[in-house]
Amino acid sequence: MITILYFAWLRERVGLNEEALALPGGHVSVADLTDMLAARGGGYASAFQNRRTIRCAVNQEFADATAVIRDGDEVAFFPPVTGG
Amino acid sequence: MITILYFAWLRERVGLNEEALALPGGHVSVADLTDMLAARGGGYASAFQNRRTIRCAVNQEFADATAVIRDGDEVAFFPPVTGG
Amino acid sequence: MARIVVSETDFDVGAEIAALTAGRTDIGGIGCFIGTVRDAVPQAGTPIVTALTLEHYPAMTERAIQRITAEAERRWSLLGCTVIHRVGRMQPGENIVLVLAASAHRQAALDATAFLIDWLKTKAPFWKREDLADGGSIWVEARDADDAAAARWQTQ
Amino acid sequence: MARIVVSETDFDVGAEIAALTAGRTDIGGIGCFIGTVRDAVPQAGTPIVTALTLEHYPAMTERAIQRITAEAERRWSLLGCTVIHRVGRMQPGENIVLVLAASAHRQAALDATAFLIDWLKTKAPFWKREDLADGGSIWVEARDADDAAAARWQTQ
Repeated sequence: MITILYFAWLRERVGLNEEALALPGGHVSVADLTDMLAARGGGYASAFQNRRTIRCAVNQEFADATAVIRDGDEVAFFPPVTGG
Repeated sequence: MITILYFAWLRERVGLNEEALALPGGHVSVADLTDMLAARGGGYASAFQNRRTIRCAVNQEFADATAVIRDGDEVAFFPPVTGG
Repeated sequence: MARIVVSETDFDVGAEIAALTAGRTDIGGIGCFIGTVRDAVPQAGTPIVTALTLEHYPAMTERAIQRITAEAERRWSLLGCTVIHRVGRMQPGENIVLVLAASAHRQAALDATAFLIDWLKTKAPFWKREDLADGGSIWVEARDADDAAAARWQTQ
Repeated sequence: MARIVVSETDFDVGAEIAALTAGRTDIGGIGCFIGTVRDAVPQAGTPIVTALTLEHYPAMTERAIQRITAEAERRWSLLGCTVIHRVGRMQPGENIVLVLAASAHRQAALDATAFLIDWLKTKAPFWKREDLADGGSIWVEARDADDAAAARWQTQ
Protein backbone atom coordinates (compact mmCIF):
# COMPACT_ATOMS: atom_id res chain seq x y z
CA MET A 1 0.00 0.00 0.00
CA ILE A 2 1.04 3.57 -0.61
CA THR A 3 -0.44 6.74 0.87
CA ILE A 4 -1.42 9.51 -1.54
CA LEU A 5 -1.87 13.07 -0.27
CA TYR A 6 -3.49 15.96 -2.15
CA PHE A 7 -2.98 19.68 -1.48
CA ALA A 8 -4.53 22.99 -2.55
CA TRP A 9 -6.77 22.80 -5.64
CA LEU A 10 -5.77 19.19 -6.33
CA ARG A 11 -7.23 18.31 -2.95
CA GLU A 12 -10.42 20.24 -3.74
CA ARG A 13 -10.86 18.65 -7.18
CA VAL A 14 -10.13 15.09 -6.02
CA GLY A 15 -12.29 15.69 -2.95
CA LEU A 16 -9.91 13.91 -0.57
CA ASN A 17 -7.02 14.90 1.70
CA GLU A 18 -5.48 11.47 1.38
CA GLU A 19 -6.14 7.89 0.38
CA ALA A 20 -4.43 4.50 0.42
CA LEU A 21 -3.70 2.56 -2.76
CA ALA A 22 -2.42 -0.97 -3.38
CA LEU A 23 0.34 -0.92 -5.99
CA PRO A 24 -0.22 -3.61 -8.66
CA GLY A 25 3.44 -4.49 -9.28
CA GLY A 26 4.94 -3.25 -6.02
CA HIS A 27 6.36 -0.15 -7.70
CA VAL A 28 5.31 2.48 -10.23
CA SER A 29 6.71 5.71 -11.68
CA VAL A 30 5.23 9.09 -10.75
CA ALA A 31 4.14 9.50 -14.38
CA ASP A 32 2.37 6.12 -14.42
CA LEU A 33 0.65 6.78 -11.08
CA THR A 34 -0.53 10.14 -12.44
CA ASP A 35 -1.99 8.34 -15.50
CA MET A 36 -3.71 5.77 -13.28
CA LEU A 37 -5.32 8.45 -11.15
CA ALA A 38 -6.37 10.59 -14.13
CA ALA A 39 -8.00 7.52 -15.72
CA ARG A 40 -10.43 7.31 -12.80
CA GLY A 41 -12.31 10.23 -14.40
CA GLY A 42 -14.51 12.73 -12.53
CA GLY A 43 -12.65 14.87 -9.98
CA TYR A 44 -9.45 12.93 -10.62
CA ALA A 45 -9.56 13.68 -14.34
CA SER A 46 -10.15 17.34 -13.55
CA ALA A 47 -7.32 17.43 -11.00
CA PHE A 48 -4.78 15.73 -13.24
CA GLN A 49 -5.78 17.12 -16.64
CA ASN A 50 -2.84 19.54 -17.01
CA ARG A 51 0.36 17.77 -15.99
CA ARG A 52 2.41 20.97 -16.32
CA THR A 53 0.66 22.43 -13.27
CA ILE A 54 1.21 19.41 -11.02
CA ARG A 55 4.16 18.81 -8.72
CA CYS A 56 4.92 15.68 -6.73
CA ALA A 57 6.81 14.68 -3.61
CA VAL A 58 7.75 11.12 -2.63
CA ASN A 59 8.44 10.60 1.06
CA GLN A 60 8.44 14.39 1.59
CA GLU A 61 11.05 15.06 -1.11
CA PHE A 62 10.26 16.76 -4.41
CA ALA A 63 10.22 14.11 -7.15
CA ASP A 64 10.02 14.30 -10.95
CA ALA A 65 7.88 12.23 -13.33
CA THR A 66 10.50 9.48 -13.61
CA ALA A 67 10.84 8.92 -9.84
CA VAL A 68 9.91 5.42 -8.66
CA ILE A 69 7.26 4.90 -5.98
CA ARG A 70 7.53 1.72 -3.89
CA ASP A 71 5.26 -0.04 -1.45
CA GLY A 72 5.01 1.91 1.80
CA ASP A 73 5.87 5.28 0.24
CA GLU A 74 4.01 8.52 0.92
CA VAL A 75 3.24 10.33 -2.33
CA ALA A 76 1.91 13.89 -2.46
CA PHE A 77 0.43 15.76 -5.43
CA PHE A 78 0.06 19.55 -5.39
CA PRO A 79 0.28 22.65 -7.60
CA PRO A 80 3.50 24.70 -7.85
CA VAL A 81 4.17 26.18 -4.41
CA THR A 82 3.18 29.79 -3.63
CA GLY A 83 4.36 30.48 -0.08
CA GLY A 84 6.73 33.16 1.13
CA MET B 1 34.54 85.64 4.94
CA ILE B 2 33.95 81.92 4.52
CA THR B 3 33.53 79.29 7.21
CA ILE B 4 35.70 76.18 6.98
CA LEU B 5 34.72 73.01 8.86
CA TYR B 6 36.91 69.95 9.45
CA PHE B 7 35.72 66.44 10.25
CA ALA B 8 37.24 63.14 11.43
CA TRP B 9 41.03 62.90 11.10
CA LEU B 10 41.23 66.17 9.17
CA ARG B 11 39.76 67.88 12.24
CA GLU B 12 42.26 66.13 14.50
CA ARG B 13 45.26 67.01 12.33
CA VAL B 14 44.24 70.62 11.79
CA GLY B 15 43.35 70.89 15.46
CA LEU B 16 40.16 72.88 14.83
CA ASN B 17 36.47 72.13 14.34
CA GLU B 18 36.03 75.26 12.27
CA GLU B 19 37.53 78.60 11.40
CA ALA B 20 36.69 81.75 9.44
CA LEU B 21 38.77 82.90 6.49
CA ALA B 22 38.70 86.08 4.41
CA LEU B 23 38.82 85.23 0.71
CA PRO B 24 41.44 87.33 -1.10
CA GLY B 25 39.59 87.79 -4.42
CA GLY B 26 36.05 87.09 -3.22
CA HIS B 27 36.09 83.60 -4.72
CA VAL B 28 38.40 80.61 -5.01
CA SER B 29 38.26 77.02 -6.30
CA VAL B 30 38.21 74.09 -3.89
CA ALA B 31 41.60 73.03 -5.30
CA ASP B 32 43.13 76.48 -4.71
CA LEU B 33 41.71 76.68 -1.17
CA THR B 34 43.18 73.25 -0.45
CA ASP B 35 46.59 74.51 -1.67
CA MET B 36 46.32 77.64 0.49
CA LEU B 37 45.54 75.60 3.59
CA ALA B 38 48.25 72.98 2.92
CA ALA B 39 50.81 75.80 2.51
CA ARG B 40 50.27 76.83 6.14
CA GLY B 41 52.43 73.84 7.12
CA GLY B 42 52.23 72.00 10.46
CA GLY B 43 48.90 70.26 11.11
CA TYR B 44 47.44 71.72 7.91
CA ALA B 45 50.24 70.23 5.79
CA SER B 46 49.69 66.88 7.50
CA ALA B 47 45.91 67.07 7.02
CA PHE B 48 46.06 68.01 3.34
CA GLN B 49 49.12 66.06 2.21
CA ASN B 50 47.23 63.35 0.31
CA ARG B 51 44.51 64.99 -1.81
CA ARG B 52 43.10 61.61 -2.88
CA THR B 53 41.85 60.97 0.65
CA ILE B 54 40.09 64.34 1.03
CA ARG B 55 36.49 65.13 0.18
CA CYS B 56 34.82 68.52 0.23
CA ALA B 57 31.32 69.96 0.60
CA VAL B 58 30.33 73.54 -0.22
CA ASN B 59 27.16 74.74 1.50
CA GLN B 60 26.41 71.16 2.61
CA GLU B 61 26.63 69.70 -0.91
CA PHE B 62 29.47 67.44 -2.05
CA ALA B 63 31.79 69.47 -4.31
CA ASP B 64 34.71 68.51 -6.53
CA ALA B 65 38.10 70.23 -6.87
CA THR B 66 36.86 72.62 -9.57
CA ALA B 67 33.89 73.92 -7.55
CA VAL B 68 33.96 77.66 -6.83
CA ILE B 69 33.72 78.96 -3.26
CA ARG B 70 32.28 82.45 -2.80
CA ASP B 71 32.14 84.86 0.09
CA GLY B 72 29.69 83.67 2.74
CA ASP B 73 29.97 80.00 1.81
CA GLU B 74 30.39 77.14 4.29
CA VAL B 75 33.16 74.79 3.18
CA ALA B 76 33.79 71.41 4.82
CA PHE B 77 36.80 69.11 4.41
CA PHE B 78 36.65 65.48 5.47
CA PRO B 79 37.85 61.97 4.57
CA PRO B 80 35.73 59.62 2.44
CA VAL B 81 32.59 58.83 4.43
CA THR B 82 32.33 55.56 6.40
CA GLY B 83 28.83 55.52 7.92
CA GLY B 84 26.10 52.99 7.47
CA MET C 1 21.84 26.21 13.00
CA ALA C 2 18.83 28.12 11.87
CA ARG C 3 15.72 28.79 13.91
CA ILE C 4 12.72 27.52 11.95
CA VAL C 5 9.12 27.98 12.99
CA VAL C 6 5.95 26.98 11.12
CA SER C 7 2.93 28.13 13.09
CA GLU C 8 -0.52 29.69 12.99
CA THR C 9 0.66 32.25 15.54
CA ASP C 10 1.94 35.70 14.55
CA PHE C 11 5.61 36.55 15.20
CA ASP C 12 7.29 39.49 16.95
CA VAL C 13 10.04 40.85 14.69
CA GLY C 14 11.75 42.82 17.46
CA ALA C 15 11.83 39.79 19.77
CA GLU C 16 13.17 37.56 16.98
CA ILE C 17 15.99 40.00 16.19
CA ALA C 18 16.79 40.30 19.90
CA ALA C 19 16.95 36.50 20.23
CA LEU C 20 19.19 36.22 17.15
CA THR C 21 21.68 38.82 18.36
CA ALA C 22 21.53 38.38 22.17
CA GLY C 23 24.98 38.58 23.73
CA ARG C 24 26.75 38.70 20.37
CA THR C 25 29.31 41.29 19.37
CA ASP C 26 30.56 39.66 16.16
CA ILE C 27 27.55 40.62 14.01
CA GLY C 28 27.94 43.58 11.67
CA GLY C 29 24.67 43.42 9.78
CA ILE C 30 21.25 41.81 9.95
CA GLY C 31 19.13 41.44 6.84
CA CYS C 32 15.40 41.04 7.31
CA PHE C 33 12.37 40.47 5.12
CA ILE C 34 8.76 40.44 6.25
CA GLY C 35 6.01 39.29 3.90
CA THR C 36 2.53 40.61 4.66
CA VAL C 37 -1.02 40.00 3.41
CA ARG C 38 -1.96 42.51 0.71
CA ASP C 39 -5.63 43.21 -0.02
CA ALA C 40 -5.15 43.90 -3.72
CA VAL C 41 -4.46 41.24 -6.33
CA PRO C 42 -1.87 42.31 -8.93
CA GLN C 43 -4.34 42.15 -11.85
CA ALA C 44 -6.96 44.36 -10.20
CA GLY C 45 -5.13 46.85 -8.03
CA THR C 46 -8.24 47.53 -5.96
CA PRO C 47 -8.73 46.03 -2.48
CA ILE C 48 -10.60 42.82 -3.15
CA VAL C 49 -8.80 40.24 -0.97
CA THR C 50 -10.65 39.77 2.31
CA ALA C 51 -8.48 36.98 3.75
CA LEU C 52 -5.54 34.75 2.90
CA THR C 53 -5.28 31.07 3.82
CA LEU C 54 -1.90 29.34 3.84
CA GLU C 55 -2.07 25.58 3.38
CA HIS C 56 1.05 23.46 3.78
CA TYR C 57 2.32 19.87 3.87
CA PRO C 58 3.13 19.47 7.55
CA ALA C 59 5.32 16.37 7.30
CA MET C 60 7.49 18.05 4.65
CA THR C 61 7.49 21.77 5.50
CA GLU C 62 10.15 22.05 8.19
CA ARG C 63 12.46 19.66 6.37
CA ALA C 64 12.14 21.70 3.17
CA ILE C 65 12.92 24.94 5.05
CA GLN C 66 15.90 23.26 6.75
CA ARG C 67 17.30 22.42 3.31
CA ILE C 68 16.95 26.06 2.29
CA THR C 69 18.58 27.49 5.42
CA ALA C 70 21.38 24.91 5.24
CA GLU C 71 22.05 26.01 1.66
CA ALA C 72 22.17 29.66 2.77
CA GLU C 73 24.59 28.75 5.56
CA ARG C 74 26.76 26.88 3.02
CA ARG C 75 26.87 29.88 0.66
CA TRP C 76 27.40 32.70 3.16
CA SER C 77 29.16 33.05 6.51
CA LEU C 78 26.07 33.52 8.62
CA LEU C 79 26.13 34.14 12.36
CA GLY C 80 22.41 33.54 12.68
CA CYS C 81 19.39 32.69 10.57
CA THR C 82 15.67 32.68 11.35
CA VAL C 83 12.75 31.62 9.15
CA ILE C 84 9.20 31.86 10.48
CA HIS C 85 6.31 30.99 8.17
CA ARG C 86 2.71 31.25 9.26
CA VAL C 87 -0.03 28.89 8.11
CA GLY C 88 -3.81 29.10 8.38
CA ARG C 89 -6.09 32.07 7.83
CA MET C 90 -4.85 35.68 7.93
CA GLN C 91 -6.34 39.13 7.39
CA PRO C 92 -4.92 41.85 5.10
CA GLY C 93 -2.08 43.64 6.86
CA GLU C 94 -1.03 40.58 8.88
CA ASN C 95 2.45 39.06 8.79
CA ILE C 96 2.98 35.92 6.70
CA VAL C 97 6.70 35.23 6.74
CA LEU C 98 9.86 36.46 8.46
CA VAL C 99 13.43 35.92 7.25
CA LEU C 100 16.47 37.06 9.25
CA ALA C 101 20.11 36.58 8.31
CA ALA C 102 22.99 37.91 10.42
CA SER C 103 26.60 38.14 9.30
CA ALA C 104 29.81 40.01 10.02
CA HIS C 105 29.29 41.80 6.69
CA ARG C 106 26.23 43.49 5.26
CA GLN C 107 26.46 42.06 1.75
CA ALA C 108 26.30 38.49 3.06
CA ALA C 109 23.35 39.39 5.31
CA LEU C 110 21.44 41.08 2.46
CA ASP C 111 22.20 38.42 -0.14
CA ALA C 112 21.28 35.58 2.22
CA THR C 113 17.99 37.31 3.06
CA ALA C 114 17.06 37.67 -0.62
CA PHE C 115 18.12 34.07 -1.30
CA LEU C 116 16.06 32.69 1.60
CA ILE C 117 12.83 34.40 0.57
CA ASP C 118 13.35 33.56 -3.12
CA TRP C 119 13.83 29.88 -2.33
CA LEU C 120 11.02 29.80 0.26
CA LYS C 121 8.68 31.05 -2.47
CA THR C 122 9.62 28.26 -4.87
CA LYS C 123 10.94 25.31 -2.83
CA ALA C 124 8.81 25.01 0.31
CA PRO C 125 5.37 23.31 0.28
CA PHE C 126 3.03 26.24 0.96
CA TRP C 127 -0.03 27.24 -1.06
CA LYS C 128 -1.95 30.48 -0.79
CA ARG C 129 -5.70 30.82 -1.26
CA GLU C 130 -7.26 34.27 -1.41
CA ASP C 131 -10.85 34.91 -0.32
CA LEU C 132 -12.32 37.68 -2.46
CA ALA C 133 -14.82 40.44 -1.75
CA ASP C 134 -17.30 38.88 -4.21
CA GLY C 135 -17.52 35.77 -2.00
CA GLY C 136 -15.34 33.58 -4.23
CA SER C 137 -11.83 32.38 -3.58
CA ILE C 138 -8.83 31.66 -5.79
CA TRP C 139 -5.64 29.69 -5.38
CA VAL C 140 -2.71 32.02 -6.03
CA GLU C 141 -0.82 30.92 -9.13
CA ALA C 142 2.94 30.47 -9.09
CA ARG C 143 4.60 33.39 -10.84
CA ASP C 144 7.29 33.00 -13.51
CA ALA C 145 9.01 35.98 -11.86
CA ASP C 146 9.39 33.95 -8.65
CA ASP C 147 10.96 31.05 -10.54
CA ALA C 148 13.31 33.50 -12.26
CA ALA C 149 14.23 35.09 -8.91
CA ALA C 150 14.98 31.68 -7.42
CA ALA C 151 16.95 30.62 -10.50
CA ARG C 152 19.29 33.63 -10.13
CA TRP C 153 20.93 31.76 -7.25
CA GLN C 154 21.54 28.53 -9.18
CA THR C 155 24.62 29.80 -10.97
CA GLN C 156 26.49 30.74 -7.82
CA MET D 1 7.96 60.76 2.24
CA ALA D 2 10.59 58.94 4.20
CA ARG D 3 11.04 59.01 7.96
CA ILE D 4 14.62 60.11 8.68
CA VAL D 5 16.17 60.22 12.14
CA VAL D 6 19.75 61.10 13.11
CA SER D 7 20.17 60.69 16.83
CA GLU D 8 22.36 59.46 19.67
CA THR D 9 19.43 57.38 20.93
CA ASP D 10 19.00 53.71 20.07
CA PHE D 11 16.03 52.67 17.93
CA ASP D 12 13.34 50.01 18.38
CA VAL D 13 13.09 47.94 15.17
CA GLY D 14 9.71 46.45 16.05
CA ALA D 15 8.22 49.87 16.83
CA GLU D 16 9.61 51.34 13.60
CA ILE D 17 8.13 48.53 11.51
CA ALA D 18 4.80 48.93 13.32
CA ALA D 19 4.80 52.68 12.62
CA LEU D 20 5.65 52.11 8.95
CA THR D 21 2.88 49.57 8.40
CA ALA D 22 0.17 50.81 10.82
CA GLY D 23 -3.30 50.59 9.29
CA ARG D 24 -1.97 49.62 5.88
CA THR D 25 -3.18 46.66 3.86
CA ASP D 26 -1.44 47.47 0.56
CA ILE D 27 2.06 46.37 1.65
CA GLY D 28 3.27 42.97 0.48
CA GLY D 29 6.86 43.06 1.69
CA ILE D 30 9.14 44.99 4.03
CA GLY D 31 12.89 44.90 3.56
CA CYS D 32 15.03 45.75 6.54
CA PHE D 33 18.72 46.13 7.28
CA ILE D 34 20.26 46.73 10.70
CA GLY D 35 23.93 47.61 11.02
CA THR D 36 25.54 46.81 14.38
CA VAL D 37 28.87 47.48 16.11
CA ARG D 38 31.26 44.57 15.63
CA ASP D 39 34.15 44.07 18.04
CA ALA D 40 36.53 42.56 15.49
CA VAL D 41 38.27 44.57 12.77
CA PRO D 42 38.43 42.75 9.42
CA GLN D 43 42.24 42.53 9.39
CA ALA D 44 42.51 40.97 12.85
CA GLY D 45 39.43 38.84 13.37
CA THR D 46 39.89 38.86 17.13
CA PRO D 47 37.75 41.09 19.39
CA ILE D 48 39.78 44.28 19.68
CA VAL D 49 37.24 47.07 19.18
CA THR D 50 36.05 48.38 22.54
CA ALA D 51 33.82 51.20 21.27
CA LEU D 52 32.73 52.92 18.07
CA THR D 53 32.21 56.67 17.70
CA LEU D 54 30.12 58.02 14.83
CA GLU D 55 30.94 61.60 13.89
CA HIS D 56 28.78 63.45 11.38
CA TYR D 57 28.24 66.85 9.74
CA PRO D 58 24.97 67.92 11.40
CA ALA D 59 24.02 70.69 8.97
CA MET D 60 24.40 68.31 6.02
CA THR D 61 23.44 64.87 7.31
CA GLU D 62 19.64 64.89 7.08
CA ARG D 63 19.71 66.64 3.73
CA ALA D 64 22.12 64.02 2.36
CA ILE D 65 19.89 61.19 3.63
CA GLN D 66 16.81 62.88 2.14
CA ARG D 67 18.54 62.86 -1.25
CA ILE D 68 19.17 59.14 -0.89
CA THR D 69 15.63 58.23 0.19
CA ALA D 70 14.16 60.45 -2.56
CA GLU D 71 16.28 58.59 -5.10
CA ALA D 72 15.04 55.24 -3.73
CA GLU D 73 11.43 56.48 -3.97
CA ARG D 74 12.08 57.57 -7.56
CA ARG D 75 13.48 54.15 -8.52
CA TRP D 76 11.00 51.88 -6.75
CA SER D 77 7.30 52.05 -5.88
CA LEU D 78 7.73 52.33 -2.14
CA LEU D 79 4.83 52.49 0.31
CA GLY D 80 7.10 53.50 3.17
CA CYS D 81 10.76 54.16 3.90
CA THR D 82 12.64 54.70 7.17
CA VAL D 83 16.31 55.55 7.75
CA ILE D 84 17.63 55.92 11.28
CA HIS D 85 21.34 56.56 11.80
CA ARG D 86 22.86 56.87 15.22
CA VAL D 87 25.76 59.18 16.06
CA GLY D 88 28.04 59.39 19.09
CA ARG D 89 29.67 56.60 21.04
CA MET D 90 28.43 53.00 20.94
CA GLN D 91 29.49 49.65 22.42
CA PRO D 92 30.00 46.40 20.48
CA GLY D 93 26.64 44.76 19.83
CA GLU D 94 24.73 48.06 19.69
CA ASN D 95 22.66 49.18 16.73
CA ILE D 96 24.16 51.77 14.36
CA VAL D 97 21.74 52.09 11.47
CA LEU D 98 18.26 50.96 10.45
CA VAL D 99 16.86 50.91 6.92
CA LEU D 100 13.25 49.91 6.16
CA ALA D 101 11.60 49.84 2.74
CA ALA D 102 8.00 48.72 2.20
CA SER D 103 6.43 47.92 -1.14
CA ALA D 104 3.60 45.94 -2.68
CA HIS D 105 6.26 43.55 -4.04
CA ARG D 106 9.17 41.88 -2.31
CA GLN D 107 11.77 42.54 -5.01
CA ALA D 108 11.25 46.31 -4.80
CA ALA D 109 11.44 46.18 -0.99
CA LEU D 110 14.64 44.12 -1.02
CA ASP D 111 16.34 46.11 -3.78
CA ALA D 112 15.47 49.46 -2.19
CA THR D 113 16.83 48.24 1.16
CA ALA D 114 20.16 47.23 -0.41
CA PHE D 115 20.30 50.48 -2.37
CA LEU D 116 19.63 52.62 0.72
CA ILE D 117 22.37 51.04 2.83
CA ASP D 118 24.86 51.05 -0.07
CA TRP D 119 24.32 54.75 -0.69
CA LEU D 120 24.24 55.62 3.02
CA LYS D 121 27.69 54.08 3.30
CA THR D 122 29.14 56.20 0.50
CA LYS D 123 27.01 59.37 0.21
CA ALA D 124 26.11 60.50 3.72
CA PRO D 125 28.56 62.48 5.91
CA PHE D 126 29.32 60.00 8.69
CA TRP D 127 32.75 58.89 9.88
CA LYS D 128 33.51 55.94 12.17
CA ARG D 129 36.31 55.88 14.73
CA GLU D 130 37.10 52.63 16.51
CA ASP D 131 38.60 52.58 20.00
CA LEU D 132 40.89 49.59 20.35
CA ALA D 133 41.76 47.27 23.23
CA ASP D 134 45.38 48.51 23.18
CA GLY D 135 44.17 52.03 24.10
CA GLY D 136 44.60 53.51 20.63
CA SER D 137 41.93 54.49 18.16
CA ILE D 138 41.66 54.43 14.38
CA TRP D 139 39.43 56.12 11.84
CA VAL D 140 37.77 53.45 9.74
CA GLU D 141 38.94 53.70 6.14
CA ALA D 142 36.49 53.80 3.26
CA ARG D 143 36.42 50.43 1.49
CA ASP D 144 36.67 50.01 -2.27
CA ALA D 145 34.01 47.30 -1.90
CA ASP D 146 31.57 49.90 -0.56
CA ASP D 147 32.21 52.18 -3.54
CA ALA D 148 31.70 49.21 -5.85
CA ALA D 149 28.46 48.29 -4.08
CA ALA D 150 27.17 51.85 -4.41
CA ALA D 151 28.27 52.05 -8.05
CA ARG D 152 26.16 48.98 -8.93
CA TRP D 153 23.11 51.23 -8.71
CA GLN D 154 24.45 53.92 -11.10
CA THR D 155 23.65 52.00 -14.24
CA GLN D 156 19.96 51.60 -13.49
